[in-house]
Amino acid sequence: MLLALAEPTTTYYLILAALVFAIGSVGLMVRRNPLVMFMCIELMLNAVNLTFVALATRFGNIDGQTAVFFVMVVAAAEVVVGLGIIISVLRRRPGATADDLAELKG
Amino acid sequence: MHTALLAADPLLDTDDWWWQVLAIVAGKVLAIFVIGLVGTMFMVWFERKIVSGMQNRVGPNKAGPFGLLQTLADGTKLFFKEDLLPDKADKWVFRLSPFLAFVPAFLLWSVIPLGGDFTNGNDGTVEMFGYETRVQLVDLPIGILLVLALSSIGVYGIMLAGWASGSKYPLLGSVRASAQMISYEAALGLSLAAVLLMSGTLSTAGIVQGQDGFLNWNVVATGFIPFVVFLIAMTAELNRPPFDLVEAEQELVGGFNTEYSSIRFALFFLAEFMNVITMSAIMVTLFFGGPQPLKLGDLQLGGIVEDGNIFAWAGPLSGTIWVVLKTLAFLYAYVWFRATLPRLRYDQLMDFGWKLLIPIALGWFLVLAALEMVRDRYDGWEPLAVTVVISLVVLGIAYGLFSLALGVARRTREKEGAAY
Amino acid sequence: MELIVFVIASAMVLAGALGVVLRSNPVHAALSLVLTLFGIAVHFVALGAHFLAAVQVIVYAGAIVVLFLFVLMLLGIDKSEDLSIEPFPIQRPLAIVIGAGLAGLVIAAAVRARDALPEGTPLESGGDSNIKQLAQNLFSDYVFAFEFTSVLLIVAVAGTVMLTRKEKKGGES
Amino acid sequence: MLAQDTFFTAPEIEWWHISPMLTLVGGALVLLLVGALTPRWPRGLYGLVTALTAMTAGVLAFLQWQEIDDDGPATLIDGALAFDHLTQLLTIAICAAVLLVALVTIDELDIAGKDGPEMYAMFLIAATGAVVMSSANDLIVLFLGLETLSLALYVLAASDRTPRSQESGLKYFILGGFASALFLYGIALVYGTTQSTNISEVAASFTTNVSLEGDPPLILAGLALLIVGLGFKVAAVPFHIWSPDVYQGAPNQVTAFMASVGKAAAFAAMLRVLVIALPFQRDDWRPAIWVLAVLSLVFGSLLAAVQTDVKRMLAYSSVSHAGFILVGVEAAGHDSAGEGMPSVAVYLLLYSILTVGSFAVVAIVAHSNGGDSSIGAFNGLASRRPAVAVALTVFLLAQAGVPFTTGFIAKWGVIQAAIEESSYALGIIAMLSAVIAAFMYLRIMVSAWLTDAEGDVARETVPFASAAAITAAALFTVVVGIFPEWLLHAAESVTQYAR
Amino acid sequence: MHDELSFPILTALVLTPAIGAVLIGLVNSRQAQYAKLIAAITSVTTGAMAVWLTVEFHQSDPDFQFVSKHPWIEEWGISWHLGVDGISLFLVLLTGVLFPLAILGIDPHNDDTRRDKPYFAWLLLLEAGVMGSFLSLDLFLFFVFFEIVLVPMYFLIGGWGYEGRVYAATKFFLYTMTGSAFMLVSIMSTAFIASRNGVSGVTFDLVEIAENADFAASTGRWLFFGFAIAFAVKVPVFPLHTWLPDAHTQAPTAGSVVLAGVMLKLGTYGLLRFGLYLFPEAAYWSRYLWLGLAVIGIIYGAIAATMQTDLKRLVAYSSVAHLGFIVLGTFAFTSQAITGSVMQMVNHGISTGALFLMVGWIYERRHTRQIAELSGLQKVAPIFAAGFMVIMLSSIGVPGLNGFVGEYLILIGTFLAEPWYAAIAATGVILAALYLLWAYQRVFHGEPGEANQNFAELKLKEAVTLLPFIGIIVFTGVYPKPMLDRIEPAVDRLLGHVEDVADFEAPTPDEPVIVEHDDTDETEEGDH
Repeated sequence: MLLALAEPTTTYYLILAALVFAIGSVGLMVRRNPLVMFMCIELMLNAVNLTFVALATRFGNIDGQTAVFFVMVVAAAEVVVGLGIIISVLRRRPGATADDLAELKG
Repeated sequence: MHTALLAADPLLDTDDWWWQVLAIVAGKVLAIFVIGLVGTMFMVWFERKIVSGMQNRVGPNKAGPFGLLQTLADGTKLFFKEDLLPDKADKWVFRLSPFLAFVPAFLLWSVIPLGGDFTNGNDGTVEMFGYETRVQLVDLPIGILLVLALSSIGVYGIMLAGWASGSKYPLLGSVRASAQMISYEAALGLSLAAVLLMSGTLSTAGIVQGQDGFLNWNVVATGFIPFVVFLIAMTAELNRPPFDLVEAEQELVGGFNTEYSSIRFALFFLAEFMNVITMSAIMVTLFFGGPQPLKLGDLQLGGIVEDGNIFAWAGPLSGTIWVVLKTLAFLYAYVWFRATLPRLRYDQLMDFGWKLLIPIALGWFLVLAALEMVRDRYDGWEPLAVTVVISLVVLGIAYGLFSLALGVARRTREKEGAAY
Repeated sequence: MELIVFVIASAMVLAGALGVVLRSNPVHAALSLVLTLFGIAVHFVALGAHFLAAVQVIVYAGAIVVLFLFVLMLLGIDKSEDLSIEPFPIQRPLAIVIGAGLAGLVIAAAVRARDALPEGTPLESGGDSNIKQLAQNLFSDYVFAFEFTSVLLIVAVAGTVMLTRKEKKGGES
Repeated sequence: MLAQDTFFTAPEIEWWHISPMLTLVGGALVLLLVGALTPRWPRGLYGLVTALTAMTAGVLAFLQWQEIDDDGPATLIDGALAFDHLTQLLTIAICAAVLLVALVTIDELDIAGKDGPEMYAMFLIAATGAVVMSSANDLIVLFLGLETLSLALYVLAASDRTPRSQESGLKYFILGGFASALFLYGIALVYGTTQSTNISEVAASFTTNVSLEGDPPLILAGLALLIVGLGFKVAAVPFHIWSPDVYQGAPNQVTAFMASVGKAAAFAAMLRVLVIALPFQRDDWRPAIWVLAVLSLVFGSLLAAVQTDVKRMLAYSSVSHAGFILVGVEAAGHDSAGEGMPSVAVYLLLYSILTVGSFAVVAIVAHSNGGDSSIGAFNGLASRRPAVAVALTVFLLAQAGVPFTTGFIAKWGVIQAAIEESSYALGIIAMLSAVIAAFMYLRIMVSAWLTDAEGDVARETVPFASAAAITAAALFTVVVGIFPEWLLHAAESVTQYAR
Repeated sequence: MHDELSFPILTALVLTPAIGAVLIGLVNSRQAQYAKLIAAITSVTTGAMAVWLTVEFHQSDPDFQFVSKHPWIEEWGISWHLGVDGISLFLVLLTGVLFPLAILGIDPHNDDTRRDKPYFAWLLLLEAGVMGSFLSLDLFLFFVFFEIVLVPMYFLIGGWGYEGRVYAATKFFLYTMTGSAFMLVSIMSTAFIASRNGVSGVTFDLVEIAENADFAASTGRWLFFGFAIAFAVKVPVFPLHTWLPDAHTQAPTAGSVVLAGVMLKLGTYGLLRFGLYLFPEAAYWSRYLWLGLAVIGIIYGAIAATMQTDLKRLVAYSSVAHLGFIVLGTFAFTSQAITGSVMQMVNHGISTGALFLMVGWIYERRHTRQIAELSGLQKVAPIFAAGFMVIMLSSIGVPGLNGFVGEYLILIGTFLAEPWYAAIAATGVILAALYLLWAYQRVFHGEPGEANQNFAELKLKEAVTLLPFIGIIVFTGVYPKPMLDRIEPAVDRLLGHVEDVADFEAPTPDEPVIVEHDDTDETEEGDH
C-alpha cells in the first residue's frame, strides 16, 4: 500500500522529540508560574524518553527502554520534591511568580 | 513496527485480514458498547431495588416490569433538563470533564475477558466466523496495566469537574477525591502485584488462563489477603460507600458534581455505575478466574455438566455465564456495603489507606515473593516452612517498628502541635 | 497505517506541548501536558515499548500531572497568568532563539545521522517479551542503577517530609 | 517464574568495594529510622553520628587505595561502577567535606533551635549521590547519582523556613531540573550514536565501530547538550545564574555543602563524561571547555569583586574557582595524558575543605550580626575574635591562591597542567582573573583586620564544633599548602582510571 | 663553597623573621608591648646573621655560596634551593640592616596599642618574604616569596597608611599581582619548555635551567617578557610606575623605608637574576627598549619630582629616577655598568630609606609634609638639618658619598656601550641636584614660620637610628672596594654567561669597541 511506503523512520521521532524539547525549554524560559515551569521540565524529559525509545527500537537494543524506566523514576522523585518546594514557597506567598521571588538580588 | 502495534489478538495475526476481521472487531466494539450501557441501566435498577429491599421498601416498580425501565425514564428526564453552565465555571474544562470520567470507564471493557473456554489449558480463543479470536476486544500484553492506567485517568474527570465548577464545595469534593484515589491506588497496585507474581503475565487472558481450578484461583493462590485489600481499595477508587466522601451530602452538598445538570450529570452518573460493573468484572478476572468455571470435582452429567462445569450445556457461552454470575455477586456485595456501612471520616480514610492497607499489601507481597522464590529453587516442604517462619518473624519486627514509629509520631504531634 | 498513527500522535504531542507553553491558565497547561503524555504513550506503543507506554500513562498522567493539579487546586494558584506582560523585554526573543537553536542543533544532527544510524535486529515484541527483556536488562546490566533508585526515592520522600512538615510553633496552617 | 529464565545471570556484586557508598546510605538510614523512632537525642549526637559515618566511609575508601595500586583499576557490578583512584580520591574528598559540614551543622541547627536527624540524613544521602557520580561507569548510573545529589540539595537549600531559603530552593530546583533535562538529552544522543550508555562501551565503540569514525553528528549535538548540562551543574559562566542566589539564600551549612561536595561531584561527572567516556571527541569539546573556563574566570572574579554580601561574593568566587578547575579539565582534553586530571582531582579535594572552612567562618560572623553576612558585618572582627580572623585570613588567602596555602598548590596545579599543554593564553587569563579575585578576598580581609566596627558590636560566639571544623580545615590548608608532596603523588595515579 | 658550614644560615635568614611573626601572633593582645620586643630581637638577630654572612662570604668566588638544597615538591620538580652570590649578598645585607632600623626608628601611629601586634607581625613577614626572594635559586620558590611579599605590604599600607591608603594599597596590589600573573605563566612555561630543550625532566631549578636550557630565540623572548613585566612593574619602569608615588606617599614611614629600600630592588634584582641569567639572548635583544625606558624614567622622574609640593612624593619620584639608573646600568651589558647597578641598588636603599625615615620624623613633628608649610627648620633644628643634608647629598650622588660610586660606574659602563644614552642620563644627575637642593632650600632655609617654631631637635633614639645610615653612606663613598670586590666576580660570571649565549662581546675600557659595535648592532637590529 502507498501508506506503508511512507513509514515513519527513527529520524521522524528524533525530530519530533527535538521539537518538544525545544518547546519545553522555551516555555521554561518565558513562563513565570513555577508550576508551569516545572511542567515544561516534564515536557523536556518526555522528549528525551521518546528519543530513547525510538533509538532503542531502531537499534534493537533494550538499553534505551531501560533508561526511560529510570527517567520515569527520576521524574516521579523530582515531582515529589519539586512540589514540596513549590508548596512551601507558595503557601507563604500565594500566587508568587518567578518575578516576585526577588529577595535574593546582588 | 507492524507487529508491535497489532499484537493484541490472534485474530489480527492472520495474514489475510480484510473486511471480515474488521467486521468482527466492529461487532465486538458495538457489543461492548451495548453491554456497557444496558448493564449500567440494569445496575442502577439493581442497586435501587436491593437497597430498598434491605430497607423494607419497594423501590422502583412503575416503569416497565419490576421497574426495570426506571433508569431509562430517569435518563430521558435528564436529557430534557436545562443545561446549566455556571458563570464562574471554566467553560472548556467544565464541558470536558464528564467525558474524561465516562470514556475511561468504557475503555476498561476492552481488556476484560467476557467469555471463552479457558478450561483444561485452553487459551480462551473461540471460533467466530471462521476466525480464531477471543471474547474480549483486545488482549494487550500489558492488559492489566491498562486497567491501572485507565483507573488513574478516571481521577481527572472528578478532579476537573470540581475545579471547573468555580465553586467551593465541588472543589473541596474533587480535592478530596483525588487525594483519596491517589492514596488508594498504591494499595491497589501492591495487591495487584501479588496477582502478577503468581500469574507471571500482564495479559488479562493470561491471568485467567492461569487460574484453572479453584485452588489456582488467585483468591486462594495469593492467600486471600490481596483480594481483601484489592476489594477495599477498589471500593475507595470507585468512591463507593463507605468511601464516598467525595459527595458527602452533609458536608459538600453534592460533591464534585453539584453544579452539573442534564446530560453532563448523566454522563458522570453513567460512568460511576459503569465503573462499578467493570471493576467487579476485573476483580473476577484477577481473583476468581474470570470465565473459568467453578468446578465440582470431575462431575460429568452427559453433556449438561462436563468436568465439573455445571454450565457446560451452554457450550461456548459457559464462560460468559460464569463471568456474569461472578460479577453479579460482586455487584450485590457493593450494594450491600452501601446499604450497611457508615461513611468514614476523612482522616480515618487516609489512616486506613496509608497505615493499614498499604503496609499489609506490601508485607504480604514480600512474603509471597519469598515463598515463590523458595518454591522455584528448592523441593520439599521444609524450605517453605522455614521461609514462612522467617517471613513471619520479619513481618513481626516490621510491624513492631511500624507501630513504634506511629506511636512516636503521635507523641511528637501531641507535644509539638499537629503535623501538617 | 504507521504513518497515520504517527501523524495523529505527533499532532497530539505538539499541540499539547504548545498548549503547556501558551495556555495562560495553569490548569489548562496541565491538561495540555496530559495530551502530550498520551501522544507519547501512543508513540511508545507504535515503537513496541508496551510496558513503557503503560507506565507512561500510569506514572505521568496518573500520578505526576494529578499531583500538579492537586497542588494547583490545594493552593488556589490557578489564576490565569497574563502572558501579554513581559517583565524583561529581551527575554522572549532570546528564549525563542535559544529554543530554536536547540531544536535546530538536534534536528540537523538527526537528519544528517539518518543513514548512519545503525539498524539492529528488531526487538521481540510479541506477548510478554518486551517486559521480560526489560526486566532482564534491569536486573543484570542495570541492577546497581535499579537498587540505587531506592536511595533516590528515599531522598524524595524524606526531603519532602522535611520541607512540608510543620515546625513546632506558629508558621502556616 | 524466576527460575524459568535460564539465560538470566545475576551480576556479581563486589560488596567490599562499594562499602563506602553502603556506609553512607546506612548512616542515613540509621539516622532516619532510629532518629524517627526514638526521642530527641542529646545535642550534637546526630551530627556526631554523621561525622563518624563519613569518616568511616572515607577510611574504607582509603583502605582500598592500595588494592588498586596492586591489582589495577577495575569495574564493579557488571560495569556499572568504576573502581579506581579517581573514585577513591574524590570519595575521600567528599567524605572529608561531609565530616566538616556535619560539625558545622551541629552548631547551625543548635542556633536555629531545630536539632533533628533529617538534615544529616540528607547530607549523607547527597554524599552518596556524589560518590556514585564520581564512580559511575554508566551514564544512567551517573544520571541517577546526579539526581540523588541534586534532589537532596534542592531540599536542603529550601530547608530553612525563611523566604530567602525557600526562594533559593525553588530557583535551584527549576534551573537544576532544566540542567538535568539537558544532560539527559545529551545522554540519549550519545546512546543514539554508540548504542550503549555504559562508559566503557561508549568509549570502546569509537575504536571498534568503523562507521563511527569522523565524528557522527548525533554525538556532537549530544556533546553540546552534555556540556551545557554539566556547565549548569558546575556553575560555569554563562550557566552560573542560579548559583549566587542559591548560595546566598541557602542555610550556611548547606551552602558549604553545595560548594564542596556539589562542586566535586559535578566535576567528577564532567571528567567521567568528557575525559573518560568521550576522549575521541576531545577536539570537539575542548574548545567549548576553554570558552567556559575563560568566561567563568573573568566574570566570576569581576562579579565577585562588586558584591557586598560575603556569601554572594563567595558564590561568585566559587564560579571563578570552577573556571580554574575547567582550566584543568581543558588540559585533560589534550592527547597526552598529562597533569590535567590529577590537577582537577587535587583542586577539588583542596577546595572542598577550604570552602567549608570559609563558610563556617561566615556563618559564625553572620549569626552574631543577626544573620547579616554583608561585608560590613566583618568590620573589626580581628579585634573581637583574633583567632577567627586568622582562620578567615588563612581561608581567604588560600582562595586567592597565596603561597603556603592549599589554594596556591591547587591553582599552580591546574595552571601548570594548562601550560604543559601549551595553553598559555588560558594560563595568563587564569592568573589575571586570580588577581581580580584576590582583590575581592582582600576586601574581606581589610574589613576584618583594618576597619573598625561601627558602634558596639557583640563579640562573636564561637561554638565548639564549628571551631573544631574551622581549626581542622585551617590546619589542613596550611600544612598541606606547605607539604603537598604526598597528595600530588597520590593524585598522579588518577590518570589510571577504570573504563 | 661552604660545605663545611653546618649551620644552614640562609634558611635561618628566611625563617627567623617568619618565626618571629608567628611568635608575635601568639602574644596576647593585651600585652602588645612584647610584640615590639620580639620584632626588635628577631630583626636584629637576622641583621646580625646577614652581617656574619657578609663576613664569611668568599669574596673571589663567583659562584653561589652557602647553598642549601632540599627537595620539596618532587612531584613537580621543586626544591628548597637557596644560595647567595655577589649580586644578592649586599641586598641581603641591606635587608638585614634596614629592617631593624625601620622597626626601631619609628613607631606606627597607632591610637590603640593592640594594633602594634599585627603591624610588627606583618613587618617581620615582609622581611622573611624579601629575604626569601633574594636568596631563592628555584623559580617556584622565588615566585612564592615574591607573592608572599605582597600581602604584608598591602596590609601595612592599607592598615597604617595615611588618608588615601586603601586606594594606594589596592593600586599597589593590583599592579604587582598583574605582573606576577604573567611571571607565573612564564615560570611554568620555562620549566616545561626547558624540559624539552636540554634540561632533563621538569625542574624549576634556576641554575639547572639557566646553564642547560637551550631556548629558541622567539620562545626565549616571550618567556623573558613574561618575567620582565612582573619586574618592570616592581621596579617600576617608566609607564608602569604610577602605583609607586601613591604607595610611597600613603604608606607608613617604615613601609616607605622598606618599600623604597628593598622591595623595589626585587624588580631590578629579578631582572638581573632571572632576566639576564635565564634569557640572555632575549635580554640583549631587547636592550634598547629598556635603555630607552630607563632614560625616560630618569628624566621624567626628575622633572616630576621638581614639581611636587609634598616632600614624600618628591622623594618617591626621585626613586623613579634612581631606579632608572639601575635599569640603565643593567641593560648596558658592561661589567662596570652592571656592577654599578648592583652597587646603586644598595645605595639607593640606604639613602632613600633614610630620606623617608627623616620625612617621617618631620611628619611626626609637624603633621604635614607639604613643602609650602615648612620653612626655616635649620634654625630651630640644626642637627636634624645636617643629617638630612648628608643623606640628601648621598642621594644626589656627590663624590665622597656612596651615591657617587654607583652612578659613576653606571654612567661609565653605559658610556662604553651606548654613549648617547649615558649622556642623556647624566643630565638626570644634574636634575637630581636641582630638585633636591631646591627642596632643601625651601624646607630648611629661611625664617621658621609660627608653626615651625617648635620643631623639635633630633632625639637620641632618632640619632642612634640615623648614625648607621650615615656611617654606611660615608664608608661606602670613601672606600667602596670591599663591596666591589665581592660584586664584580659574580657580575663578570653573569656577563660571561650572557656573552656566551647571546653571542656578543661586552666592551671594556681597555678596548673601546664602541664604533664597531654600534655598526654591528645597526645591522642586526635594523628594525628595532
